[in-house]
Parts: sequence; structure tokens; C-alpha cells
Amino acid sequence: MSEPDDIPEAEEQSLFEAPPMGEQERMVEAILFATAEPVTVRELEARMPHGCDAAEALVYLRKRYAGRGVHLVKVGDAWAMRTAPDLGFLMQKETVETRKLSRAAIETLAIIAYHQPVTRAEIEEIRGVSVSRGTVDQLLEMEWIRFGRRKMTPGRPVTFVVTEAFLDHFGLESARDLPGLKELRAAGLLDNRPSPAAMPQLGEGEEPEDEANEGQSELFED
Amino acid sequence: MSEPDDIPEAEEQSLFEAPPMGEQERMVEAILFATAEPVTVRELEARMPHGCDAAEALVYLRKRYAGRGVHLVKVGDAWAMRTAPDLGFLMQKETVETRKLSRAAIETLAIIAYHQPVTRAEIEEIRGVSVSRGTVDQLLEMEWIRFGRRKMTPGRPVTFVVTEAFLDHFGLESARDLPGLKELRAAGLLDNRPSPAAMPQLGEGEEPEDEANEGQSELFED
Amino acid sequence: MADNIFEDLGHRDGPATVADRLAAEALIVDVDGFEGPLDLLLTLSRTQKVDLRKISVLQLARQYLAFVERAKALRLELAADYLVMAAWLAFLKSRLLLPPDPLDEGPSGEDLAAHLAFQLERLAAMRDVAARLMARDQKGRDFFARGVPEDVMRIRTLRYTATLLDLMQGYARIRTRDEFRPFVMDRDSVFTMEQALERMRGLIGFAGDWTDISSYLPDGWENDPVRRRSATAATFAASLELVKEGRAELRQSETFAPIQLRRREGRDV
Repeated sequence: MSEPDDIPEAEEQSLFEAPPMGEQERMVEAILFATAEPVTVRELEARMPHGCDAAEALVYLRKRYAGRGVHLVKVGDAWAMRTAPDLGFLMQKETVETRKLSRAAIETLAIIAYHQPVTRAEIEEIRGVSVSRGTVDQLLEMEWIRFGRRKMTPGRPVTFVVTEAFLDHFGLESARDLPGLKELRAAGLLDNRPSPAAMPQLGEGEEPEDEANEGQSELFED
Repeated sequence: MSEPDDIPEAEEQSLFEAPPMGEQERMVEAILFATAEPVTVRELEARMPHGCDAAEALVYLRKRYAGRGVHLVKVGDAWAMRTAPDLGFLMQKETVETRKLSRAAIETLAIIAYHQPVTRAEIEEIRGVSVSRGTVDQLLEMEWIRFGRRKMTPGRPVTFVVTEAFLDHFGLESARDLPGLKELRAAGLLDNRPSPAAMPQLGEGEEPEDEANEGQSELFED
Repeated sequence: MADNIFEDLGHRDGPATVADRLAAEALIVDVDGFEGPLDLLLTLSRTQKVDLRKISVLQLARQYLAFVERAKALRLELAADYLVMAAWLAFLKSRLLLPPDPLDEGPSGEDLAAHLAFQLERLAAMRDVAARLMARDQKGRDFFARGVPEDVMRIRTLRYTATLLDLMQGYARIRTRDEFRPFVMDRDSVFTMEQALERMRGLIGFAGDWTDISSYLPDGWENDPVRRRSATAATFAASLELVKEGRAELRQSETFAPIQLRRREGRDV
């Protein structure tokens, strides 16, 4: 809409072709309403007519839905429509019974979210106990975590990171918005402080499934 | 809202308690958004706090969504949100994939081009393997070949010939413009030594899977 | 498990004082509940009722060692992890209490204590944020996605393509193949053992008397020498197979004499 005057020819032409911003907003609205999963700006534009500016349309749309029963939320790089959290009480019928996570799973999830990318050994060092395969599998299965890049340390261990589905589930725009993240960082609690020699290596030992992961993880690497 | 004057005490009290209409509208919006089925006014009110007037909230909500990318529609006695009909095109994603023709199809096509009009039995004799129905159908569908006259031999088999579209695609004026065997040989396309890779497929049957061919055919290409 | 332990205790050690039992119970009842020694240390540290940053690691080490002592006294089996930690804390305690050994190059007792305090603080912090995370509004519980997502209809069009070069190479390939067909085995004049076996299985039932196996050759295979050779070999091999199956007997009076075959007696076919 508010393009500078000296737009290159190609830009000018596509502007010429693109539907008015009001229409673009309607389109974004329709697409996001129709999709349960978050949609990226790129995907939006791929589906909209040539020359559309989905990012701008999103700005308008977000304003339009501010304070409504449904609103526009950002999840990672993507956008989605979600009901306002204060109206959750109306939705008992829609509530999905999520599998209750064990304490170990919740802690493991939090450690991955706050320390990502983090290796299994690092999780174990923080919790002081070994991480059972079942716990990691459960989180992987829920698609709340996935394999990240391998660490450039001896053995090149795989790491874990949280997913967009995790952000979506907890209504987070990005992992930077995790509650208390700044305080933890400021307190140095997210530093990777290796334990001094002679410390007992807690929780280490049973890690037989690392081999099994090896092949698999390639699939998950980006 | 427009209750008779002599409202019983309970009703009166609940009217008193009901949230403001703006809130009720938000509630209806959230419920209709999140519910998989259309919702009746009765169901809406059953889910909303006591004393709400869902019908009135629906009137407001319908107005609010008029002309938007999503509409409030009545389905029988119930209400639902639907994509505006003029935006239906956004719910389709058209993709065009270009794939190389399978080796079987190319060979069949080549034989038809060089020997037309030619029967299926003749094609099989030249190729040394049977020709699958799928291959012929594919070429017919692409409109690169069509049926020619029936042969005046026993059984009066149908013949195949190449089409205008074929000539057009390959930039040929007529099928006679195809280079002859001598020219193929001169161009080095007709190797006098059998390529070792060409041998094992002598007894092979038709390969219906394009994907399977894809990798394989690389071997045969010079 | 904890309950059993305490029942056992009651039997073995006779009447213990109520206070003792309660004290033991307070901690030990939860041994299973602790997620490892670090978790236990964190729980113990809470009894100091100070900020984790001001925790007395020395005091904590004493508490932990006392816990392990008590567990031993109660003949509780502690997992190896707990004992490793106990040994390390005993070492740490001595480091903290004794003047530093100038010859020792390892980390000082204070460094080790600081790291342990850091670990505890970090674990406590992670627990805290985990709780805050779970307390957030969650999808499917507090906020909801569209109830009727409309699937994007994918209209996929496949377009096949080929170049003139593909076409000519394809044709060249076929013609080249025609000129060189030395590897094609002509199998017209081959009678396989499978074929022979199938044929003989049908006939063997009638072979009550010794019969020359050459009489089993299929029609039309007796005259042409090439065909005859193949059929004879296959028929002989099939005969052997029938003998192996116990359905026939073979005999030959002398070398190069005709080979004879008959159904094996007493066998239903």
C-alpha cells in the first residue's frame, strides 16, 4: 500500500495487478479461518493472487480481531486464528484430554525449551538423573520436540529443540517468549557450565539408545 | 431481551447477571469458530452464562462479518462460520509437476514416430518387450499419438500414428523429418557397440513405474 | 514399597520410638519419590529455609550424609547413584573443612561447593519455569483452533515431457539392441525338468511294470536329436525326483543299458 514512489517496474506492475488491501485482508482471513495449523506468510502469498502483501494484510487483520472472541496469533514464523483464552470456559465440549505428562516429561520439556539445542547428556546433567527413552519418545510423538543439529563436540551428539507445535500449544510467538527466560539468562542459569573434574556424573550410564537415534536423527535434521 | 413485563423473579435476576452484549457476541464468535458442527441458538445459550441472548448476539455478529472473508451462515436451525463463497479459489492449490516421460513411453513413442502407422504387436516386436496399456494410454492422453487406420491384416488391428501436437512439441514439420538410422549413427547416437548397460534389460518386461525408471534411465542416457 | 519397608522395620527392630519412626518416615518414605540424589539434595536444601544462593553446602552435605546413614541403619537399599553422591559429599566436606593442600591441583572445595549450589539453583529454576509453562493457556484447553478446518484441495496436474534427443536416443537404443542379440537364449528346444515332472506325475500311476524311461518322452520330442537330448535329460532328472519322493523305482541292468522305471508298490499315488 504505502510503497515508496520510485518502485521498480516489476513491483509497479504487480501492485497494479494485486487486489486492493481490503480484499487481501479478506483472503488472509479466509485462509487462516479455514486452517487449523499456523500458516506462514510465504504460504499465504503462494495461495493469494500474484503481487499480494500478506504481511501487511496480517497487520490489518490482527488489529481487526483485537479484543474479539477469536484472534490472530503468531506462532514462530506462522499465523493462526485462535479463540481468546478468556473464553475457554465455553469450550468444555471441545476440550481435548491431553495425555497427562509425567513430572520427568514436563521437566525434560522445559529443559529442552529453555536450553535448546540441548543434548540428552546435558538434560541429564541438569536433572541429575538419566532421561528415559520413553520420556523423549513421548515428547517426540506429541511433536513438541524434534531433533536439532548435531553438536560439534566429540561424538557429535544429537540435540533436541522444541517445535512450532509446542509454541502453538502454549500460545508462544517464539521460544524467546518463554516465561522467565530473561531472568534465567540474567541469573546465568542457562549458561553451559561444565561440572568441575571429580564431580560425580549424575544420571549418566544407560544411554544405549543413542545408537538407535543415530540413523533416525538424520531424518529430522534440517 | 424483549421479555414480557411480568417476568418471573429468576429470569429477572439472570437478566441482571448476563454479560454485556459485546461480550456475548465474543462468546458466540468463539463457540462458532471452535465447534466442528453448526450450533443452534439453544446450544449456544446452554453453553453461555445464564441469561445470555444468543439470538441477538448472532444478529450483531452476522453484521460484523458481512462482507468479510468469513461469513456467518444459517444451516437449518443452526449457525456456522464459512468461507465467503467468492474466496473458494483460495482453498485450492494447483500445482503442475513436470516429469520426464518414462523410458518405456519414449521408446514406444519413438517407434510410433518412425514406423507409423504401426500396430501394438509391431511395437512389441521392435521393442522386444510387451507394451503396457498404461504406456499407450498415457501417450494417447498427452495427445502425442492417436489411432490411425486399421491394418488390412487378419484381426484388422488398430494402428497408432503421431499427432500434430507431437510434431509441434518436438518442432518437427512432419514425421519424415525425424533423422534416419544413418543420421543417428553419424550423430553418434547409434553406437555400434552395445552399451553394457543396455544388455540386461533385454528380457525385461514393461516398467510401469515412472519413479522406478527415473533412476534407472539415467544409466542409459549418454 | 515404602510401606513394606516400614512393616519390615517394625518386625526386625522391634518397637522403635514413635518419634524415630516418624522422622525416618518423613524422608525415607519418599525415597522412591526422589528423582535421584540431586532432587533429594534440593529437597534437603529447602529445610535450610534460605535463598538457594546462600545455601550452606557444608550443612547440606551433612544433612545428606545423615540421611544416608539413617537409611543404612534402617537397612534400606539405596540406589548406587545415592551412594556415589554420598561418597563425593564426604570428600567435599573434608575439602571444605581442612586447609587446602598446596600440592593438590584440582578444583578447590569452594569451587566444587559453588558448582553444586549452581546445579541446585538451576534445577530449582527449571522446575519453576516448567510449572509456569504448564500454567500457561494451552491449546485445546484454554484456547482453540478452528473446529472445522477446511482442507486445501490440492489439484495436482502432472505434465510429462520429453525432448527430441530423448526420442532419438530411445529409438537408437532399440535399433542398437536389435543388431546385437547374442545374449538371447533360444529356449525353443528345451524341455525343462519341471515340465517332465509334471508329465510323469500324471503317467506314473499306470507304470505297474518296468518301463523304459524313453517311452515317457513327450510327443514330438523323440526325433529331432536336440529336442530328444533335452527331453531325455529332463525325463531322467524327473525320474530321479520321483524316486526321491518314494513314488517310483529305477533300475539299469548294466552301463548304457536302458533305464527302466516302475511305480513303487504299495504306494498310492
